[in-house]
Amino acid sequence: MAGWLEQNALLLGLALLDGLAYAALVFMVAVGLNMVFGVLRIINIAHGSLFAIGGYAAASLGLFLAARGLPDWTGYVALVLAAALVGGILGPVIERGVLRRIYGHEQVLQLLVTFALFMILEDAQKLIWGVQPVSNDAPLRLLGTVDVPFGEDVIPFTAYQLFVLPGVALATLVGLAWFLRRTLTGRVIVAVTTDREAATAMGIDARRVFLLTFTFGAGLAALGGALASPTTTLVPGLGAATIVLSFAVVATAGLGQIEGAAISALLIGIGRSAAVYLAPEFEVVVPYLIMVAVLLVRPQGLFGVVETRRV
Amino acid sequence: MRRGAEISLALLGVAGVLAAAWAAPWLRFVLTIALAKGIAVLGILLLLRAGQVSFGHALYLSSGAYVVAFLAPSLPEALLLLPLAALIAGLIGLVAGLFLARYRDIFFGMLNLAISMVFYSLLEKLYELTRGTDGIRVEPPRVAGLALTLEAYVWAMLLVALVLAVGFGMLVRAYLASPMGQALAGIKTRETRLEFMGVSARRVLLAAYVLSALMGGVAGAIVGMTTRHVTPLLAYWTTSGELVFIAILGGAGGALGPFLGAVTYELVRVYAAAAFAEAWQAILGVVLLLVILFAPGGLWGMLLGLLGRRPGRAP
Amino acid sequence: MSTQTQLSRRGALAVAAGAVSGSLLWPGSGSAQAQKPAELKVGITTFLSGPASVFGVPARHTAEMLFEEINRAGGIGGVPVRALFVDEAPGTDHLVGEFRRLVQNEGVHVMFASISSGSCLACTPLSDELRKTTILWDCGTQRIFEEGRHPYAFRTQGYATPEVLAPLLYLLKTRPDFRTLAVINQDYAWGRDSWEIWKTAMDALKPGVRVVAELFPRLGAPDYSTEVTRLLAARPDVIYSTHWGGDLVTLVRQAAERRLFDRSTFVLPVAEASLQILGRTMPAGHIIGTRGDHWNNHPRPRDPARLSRFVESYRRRQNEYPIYPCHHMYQAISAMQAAYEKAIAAKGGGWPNDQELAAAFRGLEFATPTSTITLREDGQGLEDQIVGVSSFTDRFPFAVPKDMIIFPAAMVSTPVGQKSVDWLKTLKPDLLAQVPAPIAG
Amino acid sequence: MSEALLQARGLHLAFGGVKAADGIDLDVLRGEFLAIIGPNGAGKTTFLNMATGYLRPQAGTIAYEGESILGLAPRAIVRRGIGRSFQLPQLFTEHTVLENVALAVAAREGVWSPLRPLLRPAWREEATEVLARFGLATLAGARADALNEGARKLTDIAMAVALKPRLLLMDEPTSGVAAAEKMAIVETLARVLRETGVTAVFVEHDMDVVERFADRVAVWSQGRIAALGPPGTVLADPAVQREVIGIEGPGAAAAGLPGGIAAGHA
Repeated sequence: MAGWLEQNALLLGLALLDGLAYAALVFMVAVGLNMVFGVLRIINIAHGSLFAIGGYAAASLGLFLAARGLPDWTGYVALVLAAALVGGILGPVIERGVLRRIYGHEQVLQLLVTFALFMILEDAQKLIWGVQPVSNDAPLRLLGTVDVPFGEDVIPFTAYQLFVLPGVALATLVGLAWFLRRTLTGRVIVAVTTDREAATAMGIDARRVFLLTFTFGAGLAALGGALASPTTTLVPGLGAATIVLSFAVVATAGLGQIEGAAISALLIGIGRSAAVYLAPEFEVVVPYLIMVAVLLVRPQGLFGVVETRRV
Repeated sequence: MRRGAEISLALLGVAGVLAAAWAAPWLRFVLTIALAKGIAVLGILLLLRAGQVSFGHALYLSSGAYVVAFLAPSLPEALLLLPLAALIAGLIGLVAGLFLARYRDIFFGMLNLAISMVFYSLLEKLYELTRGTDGIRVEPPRVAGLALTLEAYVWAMLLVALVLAVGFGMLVRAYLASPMGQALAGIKTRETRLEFMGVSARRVLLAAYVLSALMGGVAGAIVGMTTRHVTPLLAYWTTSGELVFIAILGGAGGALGPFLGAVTYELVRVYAAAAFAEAWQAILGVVLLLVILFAPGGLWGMLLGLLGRRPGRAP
Repeated sequence: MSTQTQLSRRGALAVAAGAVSGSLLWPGSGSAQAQKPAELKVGITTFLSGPASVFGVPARHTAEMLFEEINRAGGIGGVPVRALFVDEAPGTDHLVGEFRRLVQNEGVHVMFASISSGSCLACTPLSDELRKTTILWDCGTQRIFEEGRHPYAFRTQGYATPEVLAPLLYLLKTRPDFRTLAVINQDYAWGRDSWEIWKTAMDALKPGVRVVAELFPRLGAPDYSTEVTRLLAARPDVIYSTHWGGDLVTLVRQAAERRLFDRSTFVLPVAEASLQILGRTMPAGHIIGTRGDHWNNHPRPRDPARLSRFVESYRRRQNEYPIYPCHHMYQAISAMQAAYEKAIAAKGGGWPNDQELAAAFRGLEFATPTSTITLREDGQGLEDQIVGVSSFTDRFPFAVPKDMIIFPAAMVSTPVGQKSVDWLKTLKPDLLAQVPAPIAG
Repeated sequence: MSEALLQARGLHLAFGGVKAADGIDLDVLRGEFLAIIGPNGAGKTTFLNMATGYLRPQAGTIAYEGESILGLAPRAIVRRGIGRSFQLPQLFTEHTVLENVALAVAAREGVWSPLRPLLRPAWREEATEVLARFGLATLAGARADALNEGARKLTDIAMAVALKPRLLLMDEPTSGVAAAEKMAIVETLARVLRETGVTAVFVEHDMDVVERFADRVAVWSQGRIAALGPPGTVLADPAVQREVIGIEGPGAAAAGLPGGIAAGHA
């Protein structure tokens, strides 16, 4: 065992680095989903489509700017701008146009409405961007690689994945925590998350909070997609694959919990990377196994609060 | 809805299916698949009655289909494969249900999803066993000992599906009206009261869950024997979504809803795919959206509305 | 509010109109086809959604373009051609239902089945049952004709075994010194099968190669960082990958950025379809294939004018170069044309029924822009394979092969009646002596 | 009559810093009607919750028929014969009143029958009978979520009664019931319970009801029993009057609540 560990410690160190970058992306998608659920009590199946559309928009905008001969660094501006545009447009359109009509309906209807949106957005995305893979790796190339020592060898990692992704995720986490705890709007959101009835009874305009949160959540999904676009390739079906993973993260985290989303994204990200080295056969099921294991011990998720009923 | 009216509607449906199948050969296949999915959706309906949404019933559909795929070579008899698929899917449902019945709402939905996705991954991973995405071909088994011509086999599968659809429809109808079914509805509104009446809500849900898994298995077996080729896509989460879609489209009111929904779903998909091959998914999405926003009672509710009745609760 | 009611009413109307008109429901044309039909209907199953639509949609565009050309030239045997498309993505139950609808209700004369091997395996029994000539126009699984006889099914291009064996022979011929190898394939049937074929053949032709990593990430994985890291650390001489589509683009970009291409030689048998998108990101000097011989820079096409006419008209319409599924579609359509001509001639000008059409396909020889393909007695087409090394020229803004070797189809295909894996085990290293020399430039 | 049916000894339970039960010793005697009074937050409901297994005391024991029921789930305790009604009615809101009660009958008779209907003749009859006793017959077909507070309360109790418990714990059975109807209903309830020999514990704010129906009264104060004895003695105690009755005068709780069961009795 000790010998094995010695032999593989270096490799596991590498897995940790990869896991971190992956976890950062997973976190970005899941945290938006989790916030939306916390406030609206709706699991948004179309969240993965927003991720994909954010990615497509970022890649297109980046390529567009590059074609205009703008400097390379504008590629990063494109990432954020595209996310803001997607969130700012689709968020309110979906919330006002569709979701608002079904608040208070049965849970299954709310879930299915977002399933319908998912189906529509998947095809809409295909109509806009076609089916050929779309990618723009300028933001990835610009920062180059960093050589990480590995025994006598070195392993090049991209600076983007090593620093930018975890950095942005961390900044998002800290920023969100600050926003939710220190700003008035944030505290209103928290109040609605913890006790909607009490919050509305206190005169909080829930509709405004819902709109704000959904738009913000959509923006985070789009930002996740935008941040993924330099490393991944955008193809039809990306949204469907993304959303199931986010579900696992959110259920593991405990609903409405942002710190929980961070921890479970880390667990799942690193677990997956480690699996690639240790048990590649299990790589795909790692997120689900982690989720089932966590929920067996803590049925309300890592950070979820048990709701007690008064009788 | 009066019992008599419902029976006449069911008979009308059976006659309609047979007439359509007689007139248009390709519909035999599509209707068989629709009836099979309707049977699976009956299971979704049971769980919906408890206020629980399973986003993972593709697990049972696909396990039924794979039971057929694995056993058909050594046991080529449809009438044996069907109960075996039911049994095995029911057993999987029992094991999963013992764990899942502890959870409610979104956790219930997501855990179902997780378990079905693990199963889906296994179907793809265990390539030696399942041939991965290539899937397993199913030779047409005998039906009641008879080796049928392919034409007769297609008819036989339709009739088997029809008989099972009617049978399970009646079973679910009785179940929903029974104390177990009514207690199921109690889980949705006041689970704690059930406990304070000495009834284990978990067991009430578990029983319904196992029944839903069993029906999923039967449906999968029919799908497997009808398509005669089984692939892991049947276990993907979008298939589960499709089942819930059909449940809502049909309307969660009565046992006829799932079949109404399934037939409509398959036909809309065919028409949409024929008219806009690249955007059938969006069209289905729009249909779903319209149903939810403007006819939340589903087709069944619309039908009752036409007949001048309010979409009622349990039949 | 009023717009919503309007919308729902309009939706309801559309559904009602569809149901009433019922053009889809009731058979339009009978199944007896002895007379010349008003139009020749071709049912085409292809991916129109999901990740594999990167292949399916260009193929659809090709079919539409070529059908227009055929109809402008007077159709096939004087009959205009019409295509009916079906999406493979929703799953086997939908596909099989649509296959039946097209045959039994639309009365299509020929079916073109499927990109996915699973779909092909599901559709071929239907061709038997419905006695409908079915061209397997793109799928590659060796199982179709090795595990059963299908009198109405024909594959108008190569398949997995030659498509994997040719790149292996190329590697062995041009860089015989490698000692270690890693594989990274998509985790599904093609990824697994193409590894089994490669491994079996490699063990027969060059025993003792050490496999240092076997990675099977899931289909559609968005990120290969961990896999790339592992491959960087393992430093294999050769990395073999049959990735395709968006997955291949992601893999190549992530590997290129982290200089994995500097450490190992890549063998990418399905690279061609992704090279346009990769552009200059695809490093030079690695082995690339195209599932056939239809490179845009084919060194000596049989009919250069026809090839460039096809490439140029496709480019005009789609603003991109055709990729291999476009060529496969072209081959399938060429085969159909040739078979109809043959059948009509055999019948002295009469229109063939299903049996006569199928009979015409057996042993059919038809011309493609690049070469000639023969359909063997089991229905499998014999298509040459061209493998080369990625390089850049002034002509194309993306990588194309150089030092190409043309592998004659018969050399790399499993003989009729044998199973690929069994046959591959019998290969001897002296097979390499028969491999033609690379065509310089 | 003097044997204890339910025996609580040294029950302790604190929520954070609040002591809801701070050493409760109480015997509920076979066949008696025991009223629990006391100010809000004194721990009255907490006692019922502990006795029915919904909450677990941090210390102490509870025995029923001489056997400990500590740690049993509510379900198991109900099956031993302890029924319960609730301050906030716990109804199946999407069922009719008749179905609610029939479900209780089914729970008692055996719920595990998947094929025969809930409203089979025997159970329908029994449920109808129970409803009639509570004056709810005309509401049998109404959905539970359409009822007013008083009717919901009665349905809730009817469900508990339909379980045929030997010990019935009722949490403020008359709150929300219109003052005019109250006595008649309690009268009926008491008669039903006496006839069937059910022992009853009820948390009550209406001192008229307590005085008229309770055999004994326990006064709760800050998680302790401040006084215990016959109503005449206990309610006359000046300390009790100051602590309990002074703050919540007779009928105050009920009078403050809207509505009644008018719909069923008009």
